[in-house]
Amino acid sequence: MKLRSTILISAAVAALTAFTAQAADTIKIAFIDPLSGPFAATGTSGYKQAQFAADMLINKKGGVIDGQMFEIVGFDNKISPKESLVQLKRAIGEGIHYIMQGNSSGVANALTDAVKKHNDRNPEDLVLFMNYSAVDPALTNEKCNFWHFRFDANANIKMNALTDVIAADDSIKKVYIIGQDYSFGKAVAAGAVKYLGEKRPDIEIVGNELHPIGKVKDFTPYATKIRASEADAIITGNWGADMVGLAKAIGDAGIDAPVYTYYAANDGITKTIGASGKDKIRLVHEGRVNPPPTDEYKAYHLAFKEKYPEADISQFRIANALVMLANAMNETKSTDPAKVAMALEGMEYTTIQGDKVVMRAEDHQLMQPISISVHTDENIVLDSDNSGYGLVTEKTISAADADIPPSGCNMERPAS
Amino acid sequence: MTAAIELQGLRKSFGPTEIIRGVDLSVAEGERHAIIGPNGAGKSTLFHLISGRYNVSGGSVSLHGENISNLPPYEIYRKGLSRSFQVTNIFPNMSVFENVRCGLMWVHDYKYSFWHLIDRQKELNERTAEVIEEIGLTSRQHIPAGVLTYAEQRALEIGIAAAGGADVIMLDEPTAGMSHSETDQAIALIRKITEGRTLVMVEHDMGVVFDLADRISVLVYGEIIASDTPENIRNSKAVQEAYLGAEADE
Amino acid sequence: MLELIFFSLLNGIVTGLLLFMLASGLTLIFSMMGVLNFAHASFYMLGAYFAYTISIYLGFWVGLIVAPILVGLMGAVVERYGLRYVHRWGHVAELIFTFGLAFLIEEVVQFIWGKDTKAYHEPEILQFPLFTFFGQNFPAYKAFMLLISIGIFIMLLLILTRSRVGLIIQAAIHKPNMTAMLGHNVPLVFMGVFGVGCALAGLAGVIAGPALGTFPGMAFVLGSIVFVIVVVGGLGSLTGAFVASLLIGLLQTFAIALDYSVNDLLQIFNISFDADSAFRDLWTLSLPQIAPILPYLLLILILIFRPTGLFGNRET
Amino acid sequence: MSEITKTASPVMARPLMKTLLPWIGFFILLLALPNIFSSNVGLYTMNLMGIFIIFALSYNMLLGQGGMLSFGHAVYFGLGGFMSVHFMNYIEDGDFTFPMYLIPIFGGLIGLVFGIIIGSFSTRRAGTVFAMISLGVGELMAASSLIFVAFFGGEEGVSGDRTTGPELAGINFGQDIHIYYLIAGWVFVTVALMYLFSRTPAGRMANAVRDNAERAEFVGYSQRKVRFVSFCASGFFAGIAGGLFALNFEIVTEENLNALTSGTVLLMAYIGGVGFFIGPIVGAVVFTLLQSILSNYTDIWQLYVGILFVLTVMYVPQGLTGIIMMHTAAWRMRQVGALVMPYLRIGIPALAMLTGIAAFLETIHHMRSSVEGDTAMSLMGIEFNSHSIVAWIVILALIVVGGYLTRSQLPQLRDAWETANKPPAQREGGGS
Repeated sequence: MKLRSTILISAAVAALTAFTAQAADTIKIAFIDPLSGPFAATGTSGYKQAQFAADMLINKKGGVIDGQMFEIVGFDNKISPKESLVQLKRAIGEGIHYIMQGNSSGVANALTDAVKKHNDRNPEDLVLFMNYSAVDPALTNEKCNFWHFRFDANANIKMNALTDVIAADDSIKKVYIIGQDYSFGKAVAAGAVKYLGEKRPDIEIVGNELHPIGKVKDFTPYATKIRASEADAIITGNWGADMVGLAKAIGDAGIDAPVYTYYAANDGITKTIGASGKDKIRLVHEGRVNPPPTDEYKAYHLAFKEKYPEADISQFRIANALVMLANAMNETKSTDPAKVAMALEGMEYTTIQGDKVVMRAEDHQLMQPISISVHTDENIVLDSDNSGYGLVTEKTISAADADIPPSGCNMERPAS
Repeated sequence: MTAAIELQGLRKSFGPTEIIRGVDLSVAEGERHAIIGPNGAGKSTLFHLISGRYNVSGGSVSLHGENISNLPPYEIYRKGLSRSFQVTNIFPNMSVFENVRCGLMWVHDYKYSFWHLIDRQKELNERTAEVIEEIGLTSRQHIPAGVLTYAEQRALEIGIAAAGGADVIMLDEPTAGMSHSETDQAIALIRKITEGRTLVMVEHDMGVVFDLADRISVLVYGEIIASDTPENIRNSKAVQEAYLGAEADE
Repeated sequence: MLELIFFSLLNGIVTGLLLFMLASGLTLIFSMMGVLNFAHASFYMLGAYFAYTISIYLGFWVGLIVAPILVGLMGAVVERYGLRYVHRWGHVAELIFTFGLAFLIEEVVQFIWGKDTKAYHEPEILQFPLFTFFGQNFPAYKAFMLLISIGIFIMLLLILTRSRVGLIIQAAIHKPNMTAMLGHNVPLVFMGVFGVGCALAGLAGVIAGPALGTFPGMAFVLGSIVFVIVVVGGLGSLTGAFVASLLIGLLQTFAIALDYSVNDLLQIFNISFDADSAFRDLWTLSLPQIAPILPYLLLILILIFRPTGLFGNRET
Repeated sequence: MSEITKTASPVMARPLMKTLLPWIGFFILLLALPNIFSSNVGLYTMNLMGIFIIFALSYNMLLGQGGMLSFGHAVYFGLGGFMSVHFMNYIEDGDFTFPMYLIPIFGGLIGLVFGIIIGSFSTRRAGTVFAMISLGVGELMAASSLIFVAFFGGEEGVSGDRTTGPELAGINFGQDIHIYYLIAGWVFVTVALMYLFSRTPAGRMANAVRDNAERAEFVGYSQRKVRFVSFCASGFFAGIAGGLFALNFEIVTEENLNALTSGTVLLMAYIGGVGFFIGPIVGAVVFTLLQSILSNYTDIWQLYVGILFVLTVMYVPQGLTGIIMMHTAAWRMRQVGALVMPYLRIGIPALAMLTGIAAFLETIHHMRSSVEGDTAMSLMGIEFNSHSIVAWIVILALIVVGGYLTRSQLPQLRDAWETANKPPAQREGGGS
């Protein structure tokens, strides 16, 4: 024990000195997400994934350009748009030019707007924004801007993939849509109505419900309603406690219909849903977990689990974002955000899951395969929340984004 | 000449209990009128009814011939009736000076003004200083009223009530709990401050009552059993039986 | 439709009775000490967390008994060393104290248990559908919640009306000074009632935790609703709290069940609206959407038009 | 809720210069601050402080001056912000021309309008009923803000751009330093106005109603109207603060009017001290510092804030300003010097104890939240192993020894306090 601690302390000291010595050679990336407060679980998990990806996929491989290292610096935004702007200012104050954020489209909207204003007002001090998870379609459509890149599929792309699966299932005749009453929930509902209408006009939307976000104590009344509507499938964009509550109520009411979700996994949700959602909950997402797509990915995942046994790789796109950033820097031999952004536009990259992804230049939306997975405890190699349950991919749709062209994106590119 | 205060068949009940049971009373302008009676007779309730703190259950209260029953206290005050309280009722966290000034603001017509700087209102502040002088608290004027001695607080209480120059002043046991010398000072103060106005007071100290009052009413169990000059009250058999007698036995 | 009404009724009663477990304690505390305890729902949360931790080691049933007792003891300590001390600064300070306490308890819970939802489950023997009606399950656990709530309600009623302690409490509510003079230790009674009120809240937390989720925000979600109940029911009135609990419980379930919007109402009168107007959100507003704000609307209306509440007889 | 402020003597006797001196000092301070804290973060923090100063002062018009405990003051702040940001967008779209720096006026106006509407029924009573109505209105507004997307912009809120519209002397407020001076200007004006309000009949009567609402009715004032006037004024200033928020952040979201913001402003005002005019200013500054600096060093900063708040309510209801003001008597008698040594003697062990407690909490937090096997942590630059017994012994020793020494120093502090507050010459029984 004593010996171990001495080693650890000296290692920490050594790391610190190494860090100070190398400080000039690190590229800092601000990770602005909730690291405290009720949404900290998702935020800190993402932070760990980002640090791990930077370490394993970039720094251990020699860094970027001529050996510069990535350093992920956490900034706690308490999931508040206002606090995010404060943290953005701090990050800029510390000389950081690259920021990452994912939780909440509201925050992403605030950040993309602030980054644009900052870059307009301070052209000598540019900032690039990597959005790894906020999926409101508007961010790459009417609200798109040159400094924002999205590495997750937007809500419409995911819905397109999801409805492909639903459309292929002839037993589904009635669909119930339920979501949180805000932009993302509404985008999910609108997307579902639109694509189902196009692909399967015979499907009846028996319910299209918005409930207040984070305020519902008991989802039983909703479950009662869903049951009464005799829906064959349920679509929801709920996340966090709202997802847990809904899944529980559906399970308790004995509703046997599949539930198509966006965020019903990891960060405690898989564990809480447990057996009640087995083979019922389906998730549309990027990045496959079970079966592990490649050995390289499996090793990566297991290495992560070894380092952070309590966390999961729930957002593989974080790694993609960082590696693509590194590639852009290597390509341009520059850390100037303007040049890097130019290089990112249209960049192609093969992930360690073996997927080919492309950053669409028109709207800065990453085009990538979308998977539909089921929540189960069978055939699980890499489980979530150490619960024995996890996601098994049932179907992967490779060009779900091709159908969704950018709309309303009028991007101003810097003149150079 | 209309009476300053005129009560007609005034009644007040709390639930099933009737506390004031049909009181008729008339107080002339400029009169010093005392209301006496045993504990629980309803004297304070009567005061509360006249000053608007309680709503009446029946009958009416008139001020200078105008019916003021059930008006809120501030309306009654604005019509020229001001009162003090039996239990000291001041603004404890404000200075003595401010306490008195609060009693002067409405009559100086500031109403709810938020455009006058109060410290710059020369006339108001001078008048406040005068009142404080009268109640003998000039040396204590910057002290929070809550830390004054009991007698000082009683003086302040009277000062606030009288400051606004209302022509009817009602004092509820102004000398209660005071020592002899303090009582004498208080009487002098009351005399000075109510000069030329109508005074209605509740008082237990018979010395004070007979010293000050022009007329005395005796309230027993919610009814006025006599209303007359001090001389006649002193000699009234009925009063002595109902009240003074009982008092004398103690 | 029958199915919908049946289940909404049942769910409404379950929610309502659960709310009553919180509201009864809050009302008792208020009527004795005149303090609206902002932290009351925090004790509910503590109940759930304590029971969660206990259930890991000793199982659900031990938690059901022990957690409320622990919460009750904590409540008593808070009354004895916190509230009684703050009392000297006046009513507003007391209110602010309980507000601060609610804030602090949430932080402490996050500190000890972390920020994520805890996997606190109902015991396995209650994990079966009690009956199925029109193909919809009614979970046995819900029935269990119902049973406990009714049991508590009857017990409270009996204690307050039949026992000596109940009489002392009732006396202390109306005339604390007089009761003290009669030789009863009023501060002790206060502490006891505060403790028992908190224990009731804790018990509600224990049984609600598995059903409604055990997470740091659970107190906040429920807290203000319980406030609404005691105010709407009438401050200090147990009957009022009971009626208001059921009312709010049913209001919330039925508002969700019935899908009517302002637009439907307008269409009855054949009025159409401009889809682009600034008020468009108003016209498309539906009952389920506004379900959570209905209690607050009710609260404001009651306070304006009947400040004593439905069954109360005093205002503040 | 004691007001120990020297309730100003009639100013007639006071030289004008003396009245103006603090204001001139305040003005110079506002001008000088950005030269001292010139970093980006410094400016940003000060901007936030300025906004919160106005907001907290407006809150104290209710709680401290008028005795109204509100749990929903963010409503006026938030609405002011939304109104302002909408007007910013109108200006940007060229719908009408108006200088951007005067935008907060619109915020103030909507705050005033809602103050009038809500005040018309909520000020009927003080105390619990008022508190409950404010809570209900607050919750109602917060919930509505997510429903009425056209005005509130849903979860994303509404953003605007402050650099459009007519410029002021060629400045378009794009830079933080410009917005700092803009906010500072508004802070100076509104703080002065709020101070002056407290010196008007309406302001004085607000104090009177707070102290004794009933008696106020017997000197001609309707308690309801007195509260109403304060309430409206308070709504107006909160709206201005909201407008400045909109200018500073260029975005206003639902969180500006939710319960958390309402709670925060109560916290700020109370920690600062509601019995003093400057209390909320102190509170806003301290809270902003805690929020923006403490949160950089520790995850559990909110726990500390919670503890601080509860301790303040329990033991120092006059707030931080109250502690400072307690020394005015000794200061006037030039005896504060006698307190320095006793303070040091109690301060050092107390500091040790607090450090110990903080270290204790941090270490536990680190053990619970950090990666398995990661036992190295650092506190205040000291690196140590969170699982080593030595660290725990040191921490416990700090707490126990610090606590014991603090306790043992209490009597001497009490004595020193009494001596310092005793008038040097034996006039009349002074002491406190």
